[in-house]
Amino acid sequence: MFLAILRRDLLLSIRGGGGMFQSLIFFALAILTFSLALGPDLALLAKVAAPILWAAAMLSTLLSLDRIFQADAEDGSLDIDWQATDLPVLLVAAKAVSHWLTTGLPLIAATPVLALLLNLPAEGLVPLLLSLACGTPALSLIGTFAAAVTLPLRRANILMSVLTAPLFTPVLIFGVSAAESGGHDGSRFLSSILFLSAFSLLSMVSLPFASVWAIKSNLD
Amino acid sequence: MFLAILRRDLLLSIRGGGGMFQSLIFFALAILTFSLALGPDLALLAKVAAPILWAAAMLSTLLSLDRIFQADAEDGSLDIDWQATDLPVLLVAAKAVSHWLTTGLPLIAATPVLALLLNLPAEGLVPLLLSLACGTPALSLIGTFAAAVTLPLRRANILMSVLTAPLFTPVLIFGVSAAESGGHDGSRFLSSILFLSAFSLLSMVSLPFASVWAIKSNLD
Amino acid sequence: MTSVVPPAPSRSNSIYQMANPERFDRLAQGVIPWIGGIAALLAVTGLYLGLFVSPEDYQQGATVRIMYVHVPAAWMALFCYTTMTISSVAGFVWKHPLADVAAKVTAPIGATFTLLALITGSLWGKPMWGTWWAWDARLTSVLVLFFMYLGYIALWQAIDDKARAARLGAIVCVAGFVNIPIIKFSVDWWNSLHQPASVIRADGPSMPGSMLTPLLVMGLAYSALYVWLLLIAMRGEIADRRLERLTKDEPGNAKVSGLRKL
Amino acid sequence: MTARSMTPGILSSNSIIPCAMTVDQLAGGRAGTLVFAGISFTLAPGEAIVLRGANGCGKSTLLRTLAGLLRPFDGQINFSPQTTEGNLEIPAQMTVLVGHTNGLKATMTVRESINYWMRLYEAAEGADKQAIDRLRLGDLLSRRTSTLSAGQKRRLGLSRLLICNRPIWLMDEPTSSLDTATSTMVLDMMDTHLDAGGAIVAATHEPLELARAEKFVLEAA
Amino acid sequence: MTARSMTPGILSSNSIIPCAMTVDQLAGGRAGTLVFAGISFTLAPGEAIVLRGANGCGKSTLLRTLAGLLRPFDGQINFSPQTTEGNLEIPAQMTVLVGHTNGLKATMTVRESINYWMRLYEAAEGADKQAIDRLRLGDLLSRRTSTLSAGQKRRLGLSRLLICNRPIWLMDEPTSSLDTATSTMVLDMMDTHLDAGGAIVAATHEPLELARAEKFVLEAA
Ligand code: HEM
Ligand SMILES: Nc1ncnc2c1ncn2[C@@H]1O[C@H](COP(=O)(O)OP(=O)(O)OP(=O)(O)O)[C@@H](O)[C@H]1O
Ligand SMILES: Nc1ncnc2c1ncn2[C@@H]1O[C@H](COP(=O)(O)OP(=O)(O)OP(=O)(O)O)[C@@H](O)[C@H]1O
Ligand SMILES: [Mg+2]
Ligand SMILES: [Mg+2]
Repeated sequence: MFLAILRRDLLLSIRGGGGMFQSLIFFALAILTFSLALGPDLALLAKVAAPILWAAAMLSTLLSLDRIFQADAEDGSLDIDWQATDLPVLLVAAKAVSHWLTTGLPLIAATPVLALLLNLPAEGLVPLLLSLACGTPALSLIGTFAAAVTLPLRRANILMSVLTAPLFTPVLIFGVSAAESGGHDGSRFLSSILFLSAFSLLSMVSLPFASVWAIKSNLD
Repeated sequence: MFLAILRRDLLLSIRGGGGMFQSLIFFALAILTFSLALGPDLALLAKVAAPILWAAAMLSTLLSLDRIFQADAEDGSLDIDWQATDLPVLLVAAKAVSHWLTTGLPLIAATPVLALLLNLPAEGLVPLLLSLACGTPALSLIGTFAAAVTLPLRRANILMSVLTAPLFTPVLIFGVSAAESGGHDGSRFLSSILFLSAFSLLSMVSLPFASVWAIKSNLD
Repeated sequence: MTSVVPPAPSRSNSIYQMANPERFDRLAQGVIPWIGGIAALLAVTGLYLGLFVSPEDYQQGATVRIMYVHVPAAWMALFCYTTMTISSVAGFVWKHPLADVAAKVTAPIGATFTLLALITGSLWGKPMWGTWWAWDARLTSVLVLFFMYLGYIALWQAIDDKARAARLGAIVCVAGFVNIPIIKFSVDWWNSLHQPASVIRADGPSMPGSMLTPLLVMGLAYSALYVWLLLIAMRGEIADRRLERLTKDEPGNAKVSGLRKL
Repeated sequence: MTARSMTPGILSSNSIIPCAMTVDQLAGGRAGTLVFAGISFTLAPGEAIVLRGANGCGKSTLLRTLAGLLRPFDGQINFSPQTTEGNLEIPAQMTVLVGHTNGLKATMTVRESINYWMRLYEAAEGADKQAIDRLRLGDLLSRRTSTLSAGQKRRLGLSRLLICNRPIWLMDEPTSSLDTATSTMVLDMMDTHLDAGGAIVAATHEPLELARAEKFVLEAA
Repeated sequence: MTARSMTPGILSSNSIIPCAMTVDQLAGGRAGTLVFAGISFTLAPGEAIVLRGANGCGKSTLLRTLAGLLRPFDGQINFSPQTTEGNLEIPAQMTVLVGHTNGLKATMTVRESINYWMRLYEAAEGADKQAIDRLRLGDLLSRRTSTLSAGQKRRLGLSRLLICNRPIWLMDEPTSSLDTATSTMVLDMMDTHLDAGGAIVAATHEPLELARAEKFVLEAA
């Protein structure tokens, strides 16, 4: 069941300009646009590279949220999947995992290239990647929860964004802090990374159940 | 006909977390995220304020494109509207105008506040607003065209972005150039603004027809 | 128009209603080896002149030799897009199916040249400007050109109906053409890291002959290479469509309805 | 326009310009694949055609082609409107299609949808009232279309026919998901349209007792 | 699981666990508004109920409530599966609903949709082949679902019933937009399901000649 949904969602995400490329393209575009707008000042770029990458990652996650449940709710496949399983939390988990695999993971994979374009100092790359790896799972889980809550409001991105942004902010702040302190400030780096991991773990054990409950209240 | 479609689209855009708020929220969020990520360096912020505002405007336009035609195509109302009119170019024009009114205009309206947050120097505001006013119509028209071309590929944001971004780039480059040179470099400002206006005008007289033609090829 | 011509089995393959692709195919088959030979000959000459005969630059030293690969690649990047635009317009105005095919298969070739210009440019940029990449108008606009090629290719791939893909590709290509002058003149309009034109300019080239000659020879070599690849790719595309038509017309797939009164 | 607004209610929305449709050797299809060919018929004002045929035989494709929403591969569709003195402006579009989808916006109410069509088609005053009465939408006016039942959605979708004032109705499975009473009502509505000089092409799998209709089957030749 | 994969084709997808459904004083509705109340019935294996009623009377709402997709306002729905020795694991879900929408993904092909359902329901091997044969989807396997005609989509939507191996089928207007031949075929399919010990609740506006069905009208009391 879990695997079936995961597999289907992965298929859909690479099919016909599906979600995976969408997030990736948006991530790349956001970074290109900003660096194009900032112009050819290399020192400035190096300074803002890590924050820009984190901000872009967060924005592209935010934008991908309405494909978690909304499309399924509209075409009736959410009904089918919901009715097919005895353990709805598996359905939610599959959705969150597939969201991370099609959004978080590709972003992390694309980061080295984009970091190069942004002139990020070489020693900053590993901390950045680590911070993204620890932080993006939390983003996917929070996003899944927000999508579940806003289910009946079709394409209600406004509410979704307003709900998600406050929860995303701590991740962003600690993510940037970890990425920036990586090279030189060992203890700050460690504490930020620990916070990110704790936040992700906490989301993992609580939010799927909260999401199931939200969907249950929203079925119509 | 033109007015009927315009009015309906405006209604839809303010209804139930519709498109208007969506673009606006995204615009604000993008700017907040980036300034949050950049941290509390006011001088740096002031320097990147105009480019960031332009980049965010472009990104939020890019993201709003799939509501121009895709939703209409899916629920069958594009068929109705297309069949209702003898002059399809009016339909396309109504779509482009309503897109601008619900995306470009609110962004311009929100810019003064966000510019304040970004610590944009006061004398930079008017040039920035002028450059947005001259540039955003081109963005809406190009977007309408791209949406028309990718009509049969449901929610093909990837292709849409890839097709649009190159056409958006000149607007972004000249827009930032105008916004940045505004205070001090009169001739560069003037030439950039002229370019933006020319680009918008050119789009206005050519792209609606190109879009009609694209829709015609795409009807299915 | 109505009753004389039997209904076309499929518009997307209407290319076969004209005898002319077959003629093109035969013609191309004969010409391809010759063009390939010419391209190879020119390339060998150009590389020899460029790498061994021409002088080192007094500022740049031996790295200047990257020029003989970089500059013609950059020219071809622009030239291929222009060719695509012209073919698209031709396909649109004269409904000549070969023009659509030419536009379609030029895109990957042009994308490759663009990528080559980008890579050689960055390789050159590291010693010259101290960075692989900078967000400068010229470099960015070439990157954008690369994306335009990719977008065009993706459009063809995403749409199953060939006739429709040709129509949409054509209009996208023409709309994207505005970027070509921007790339060309980007060095003049913005203060760019990249140097301004020294060969193709209004008042004639401003480069010493010992460098200009190998550069021009390499330019010709690249052009011949393009024509060679183009002809091969066009033949391939035509063969593909023929194959597709054969499989589509298999008995059982051709269920065409008509009206019967009850 | 001015004349119209001065005499509200007199010019009902049924004052259509009768129009004949001649279809000659029409061929068409989807995504480059031929679906039907050699279709010829004439439809005079007051006449109706009922199309039948197996799933996937091309009924919807034919209707969309007649509506101008698909390019014909070959052949001709001609319209000959019968102008009388009073009707000088002839609209270019003579047909209206109600397809499988109803073309409703989920977040608009029934009232708003009807008002939108009134403006879209520049309909004569009173047409909305007539449509609402005829399709018994009165109780549903303030409901969002997303909260309607399947049959209620279809009823709203069909009400557009009465608003648009077009002589030729193209109907794709008009009675699908309608209850028996409403189906009868829709048949009545079609009869009234034929009486007023309109014409109809309808595709259906259901009995559809339209007395004056010629019946055709669309099938593989 | 292992036993199944060792005997492919022997355990056909029809080997359902028969299950009776008892509904007691059920009340339900939409968006907080009561739509139906006081519904009680028992449905034994091999039995069918056909629901009729005017548009908007609440047929779909009732079916969705029975399917567990809407919370009942009041009352009880109980399932009593009839376990035999061979069937020790009883799934918690006894019903499957085919609603107005078919639940298809536009960009997936017919084959991919069927494979997905096979995995989703952990169906016995061969169930896909049977579904494809029964609903004549063989020619359409490589087509994207967005390019199917209305009836073809419905056929694919109904094929899920044969894959999911659930004893109680809840069908909302199963034959809508199907041609006559396919409707008959679907009726056959329902008969087979009843013979195998399944049960059916179907809402419809069409005749639906199901011999063994009790017919109910849902109407305002
Ligand atoms: C990724 C980086 C680069 C890109 C995308 C790029 C792109 C281009 C393009 C598009 C042209 C053709 C211009 C025309 O036809 O007018 C060109 C020409 C040229 N480039 Fe680059 N370039 C890059 C890096 C460099 C570097 C580092 C150098 C050396 C300092 C260089 C030297 C030249 C020269 C000498 C020409 C010939 C100009 C002429 O005579 O027209 N380029 N380049
Ligand atoms: N968008 C599309 N792209 C490609 N092929 C399509 C598309 N829509 C329909 N088809 C195919 O064209 C043929 C005709 O379809 P059409 O929808 O006209 O059938 P129909 O007679 O209306 O069937 P139904 O009774 O099921 O509504 C079918 O084989 C169908 O699969
Ligand atoms: N999502 C919803 N929100 C609020 N009300 C709804 C919703 N869906 C349906 N309704 C209302 O609930 C009532 C019952 O609807 P339901 O869809 O069950 O009717 P039905 O019997 O299936 O009708 P039909 O024959 O038209 O399909 C109707 O009055 C309908 O307008
Ligand atoms: Mg149909
Ligand atoms: Mg219903």
